[in-house]
Amino acid sequence: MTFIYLVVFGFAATAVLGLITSWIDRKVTARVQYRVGPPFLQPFIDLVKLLGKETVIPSGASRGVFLSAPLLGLTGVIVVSTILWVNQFFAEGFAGDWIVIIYLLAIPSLSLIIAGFASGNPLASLGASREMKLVIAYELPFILALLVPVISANSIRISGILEAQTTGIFAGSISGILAIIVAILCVQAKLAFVPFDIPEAETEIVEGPLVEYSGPGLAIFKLMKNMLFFVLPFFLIILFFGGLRLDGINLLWTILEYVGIVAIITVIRNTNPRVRIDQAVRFFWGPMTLIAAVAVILALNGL
Amino acid sequence: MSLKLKALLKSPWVFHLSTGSCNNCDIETLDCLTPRFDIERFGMLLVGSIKHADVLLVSGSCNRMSVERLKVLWDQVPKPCLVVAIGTCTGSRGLFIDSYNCPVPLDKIIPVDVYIPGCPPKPEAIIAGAVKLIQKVGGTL
Amino acid sequence: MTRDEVLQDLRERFGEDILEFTDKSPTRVYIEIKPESIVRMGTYIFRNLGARFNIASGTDMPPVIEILYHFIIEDLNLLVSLRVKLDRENPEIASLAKEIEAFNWIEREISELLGVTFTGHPDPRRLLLADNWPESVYPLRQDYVEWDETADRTRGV
Amino acid sequence: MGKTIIPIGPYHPLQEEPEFFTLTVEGETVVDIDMRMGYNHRGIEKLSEGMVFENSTFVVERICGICSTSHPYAYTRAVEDVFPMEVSMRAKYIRTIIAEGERIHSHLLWLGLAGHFLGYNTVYMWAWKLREEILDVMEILSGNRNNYAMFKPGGVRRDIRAEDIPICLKKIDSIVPTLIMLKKAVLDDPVLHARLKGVGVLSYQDAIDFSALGPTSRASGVARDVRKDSPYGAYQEMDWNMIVTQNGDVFDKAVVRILETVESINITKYCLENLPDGEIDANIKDVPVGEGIGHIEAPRGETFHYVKSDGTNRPVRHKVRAPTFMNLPTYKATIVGQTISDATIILAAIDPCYCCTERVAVKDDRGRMLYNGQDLVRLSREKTEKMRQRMGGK
Repeated sequence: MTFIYLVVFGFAATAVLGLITSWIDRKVTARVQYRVGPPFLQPFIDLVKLLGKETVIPSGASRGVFLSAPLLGLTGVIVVSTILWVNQFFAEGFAGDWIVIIYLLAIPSLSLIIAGFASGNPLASLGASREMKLVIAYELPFILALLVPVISANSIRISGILEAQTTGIFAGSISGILAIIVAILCVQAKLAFVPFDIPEAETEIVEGPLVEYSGPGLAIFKLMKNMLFFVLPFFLIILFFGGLRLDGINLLWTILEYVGIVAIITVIRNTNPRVRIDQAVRFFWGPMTLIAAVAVILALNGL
Repeated sequence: MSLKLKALLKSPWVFHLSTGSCNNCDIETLDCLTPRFDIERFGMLLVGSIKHADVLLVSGSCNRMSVERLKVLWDQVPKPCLVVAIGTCTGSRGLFIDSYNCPVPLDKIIPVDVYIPGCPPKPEAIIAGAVKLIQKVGGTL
Repeated sequence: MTRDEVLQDLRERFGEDILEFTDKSPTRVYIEIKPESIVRMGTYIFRNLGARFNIASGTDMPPVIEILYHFIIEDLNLLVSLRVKLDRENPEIASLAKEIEAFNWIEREISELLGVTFTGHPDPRRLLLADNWPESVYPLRQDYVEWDETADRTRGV
Repeated sequence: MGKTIIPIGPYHPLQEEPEFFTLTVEGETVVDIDMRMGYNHRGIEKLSEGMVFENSTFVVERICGICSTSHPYAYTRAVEDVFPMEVSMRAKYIRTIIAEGERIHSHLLWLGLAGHFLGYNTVYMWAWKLREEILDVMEILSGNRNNYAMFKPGGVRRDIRAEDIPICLKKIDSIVPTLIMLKKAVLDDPVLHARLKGVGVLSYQDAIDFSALGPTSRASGVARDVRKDSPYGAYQEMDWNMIVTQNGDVFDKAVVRILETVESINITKYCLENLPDGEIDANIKDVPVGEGIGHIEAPRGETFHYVKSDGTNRPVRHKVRAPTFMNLPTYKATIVGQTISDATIILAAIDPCYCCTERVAVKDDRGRMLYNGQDLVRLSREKTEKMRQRMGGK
């Protein structure tokens, strides 16, 4: 049973939805820029193509680590999404699954760091060290923001948070709104989108950790990112909007919420230039942490 | 046609290489990305790393220094990879055929699949060239 | 200073260095000077007359190599070109690059393409030609011949 | 912290053209930089041997695609400095229109690329969308999107038809509102301010010492513009402002370029509306011995051409200096102490154009190589050789 959950929901459903999300992102980007944008199946075709390409292993790289890094990241995302799906539709999770998810969400970043250092390319290791700094920067406000629903629901289980929202979603409270703002900006950094695409800055360090990857390795990384692009908004919907509801009119609401979050992320990414790593660190440790802390305090007071 | 090839033709990621050009071909290539032409419609993307590329767009008249780099890059690119020669310079070296710094033509260095002549070719011509390339590899031309 | 004052000033200050003074048009003046006075005169025009350095251009005209240093005094719209003639067999001239940064690259370029030695240049490396380009082959000399046997000059397409 | 070497190039998404920079960094801070040129050096000189004065305009046009007006313009001015000839007012106006059209498209191109380097692709797409309209205007006027082939010594090659003018004016007018909106969006964006202000400062003294040109120098407070200092074309006929700012950072360089675009639009419109009647071409009568200098303000700064004639119909020497040749060395002065993230945008702020820098277009009539395999060219060459021998043989 666990295996079916892992393969069907954790991997297949998330991958498909993630690729669709990435299509939405590319299409919205294109529309903002007066372009037509790619056809609907484009992300799938890209993936198939990359899987069929040759893998070139750079001479300076440590072979084993270089090849296993993308798998590590993908595994992390699969486990996270399985927990979310299972909690949402099938069974109660285990105590403290919220904490486990937070930890597992760091694994994709970790895999990028490992990949960067294993590539043996100066640009890749520069990208890896930037990723490291960025992780340190956004983790604190991210966790504080996600703590708000835990406090409001008075439960550290995902199912508990979902249950507490049957009467009213957390996004309706002041603390919820503040936390969502912080969380979305942190998601932006987690996904490495402009303005926080510092580790992968294409025009500075040539996609950073991914510079040496080709073929299937790159495909898995791209897939990982796309799945993350689905999982993170999904997680936010569970925490702040009462989860996915598939009955009647609520289905429409769910889709609207989801597309709304994706669209906000895309619009932020298209209306800002990239910031410097020191500016990003200052931004997350300064105003973002402050707002998140205020949200936590408000939540403790039941607002 | 295998699925692999089909996917490749529907999502050619291009890497752009200038081997000593006057910039016009490069600018017109970039122009293909912009709103009026928008080659992302056909799944084409401009990538920054040679490792991600499926198509090499080469422009310029191959001078002594860039030729050395070109050979290195050609070894690095993951196969299958197609080569498009943009502009008159890559085809026949045009004005620069007798230059002391442009000793060999492009097709003696790496295999070229499609030539797009013009000085510079218009973006429409570049897109037409890309379509020809797809037809040629796909076997419908 | 007016145009006449500038020219008078140059004549007085560098009377011995000037070999020929050509007042070609209201905006162009060519002054041929001795090679050894280029640093003094170049720095004076650049620093004291507030001129901008346009560029230096070298020409191989056997039996000499001629280098022209072009300066423009923008307030007067006056282009002053200093002409020096060097021995083609052993062309050597003092470098201005250590005084003024703007001369750095052009001196490197002239030295690799025409084979002029700039004594005291802070960074006398190659600028344009490939690393496998042979020593003492200068493409801009009149007697340059193709040295690369692998070069393909067929017209092809 | 240890020092690492970070290569930029030769093939790097930052640049359309190949160039090799080696940054020595400590952590993220750049401590030294080395530049290696030569990836774009085509040595135009040896192959253009034997070109007559008129044909050389086509070679200099292909020095650089973006400056494909500046080089012919400077070259024709240099030739006109050698030859005694009068260029008609109409030709001057047409030249000014083409040159300013090129400045608009070049600055918009720069703005777009600068946005792209900052990851701000929306600016890139918007600026290039506007640029298409200008390219349309150029296509209407000259028949080409780039490489306009409008210039010849003594005048211009093509006339502007009266019925094209309203179409062009309409197209130019149509981009103004969007341009102003884009200008506001770029200049008032707080994130851009945070990213660009105080970054890559080129001090006034450095700008003087490096003889920096064009927007690079004007952003540092050095009021230097050939169009004002040494007027040519139709620039004296109208009022326009030289844009000078004081800070010398990347932001100011952007401000200079954006405001200049607006000025250029006004100049172009004035010229199109007030185009005088007259001939567009003056014939070359005889070729004197002598030398000439032509310099004009290209989008990136002053382009400088030097032509030497020995009385035959080909130049003995033709030296080209592109603005980037003087501007690129300033990179070293502006980058040390900055971070790698800023390195790219500082480089972009110079608007480097390597194909111009490495051109070395020197023409020389004593070589043995032929420009082109065409028999006609060879025949005319042999004829000229014979004539020259008859005249005393050089």
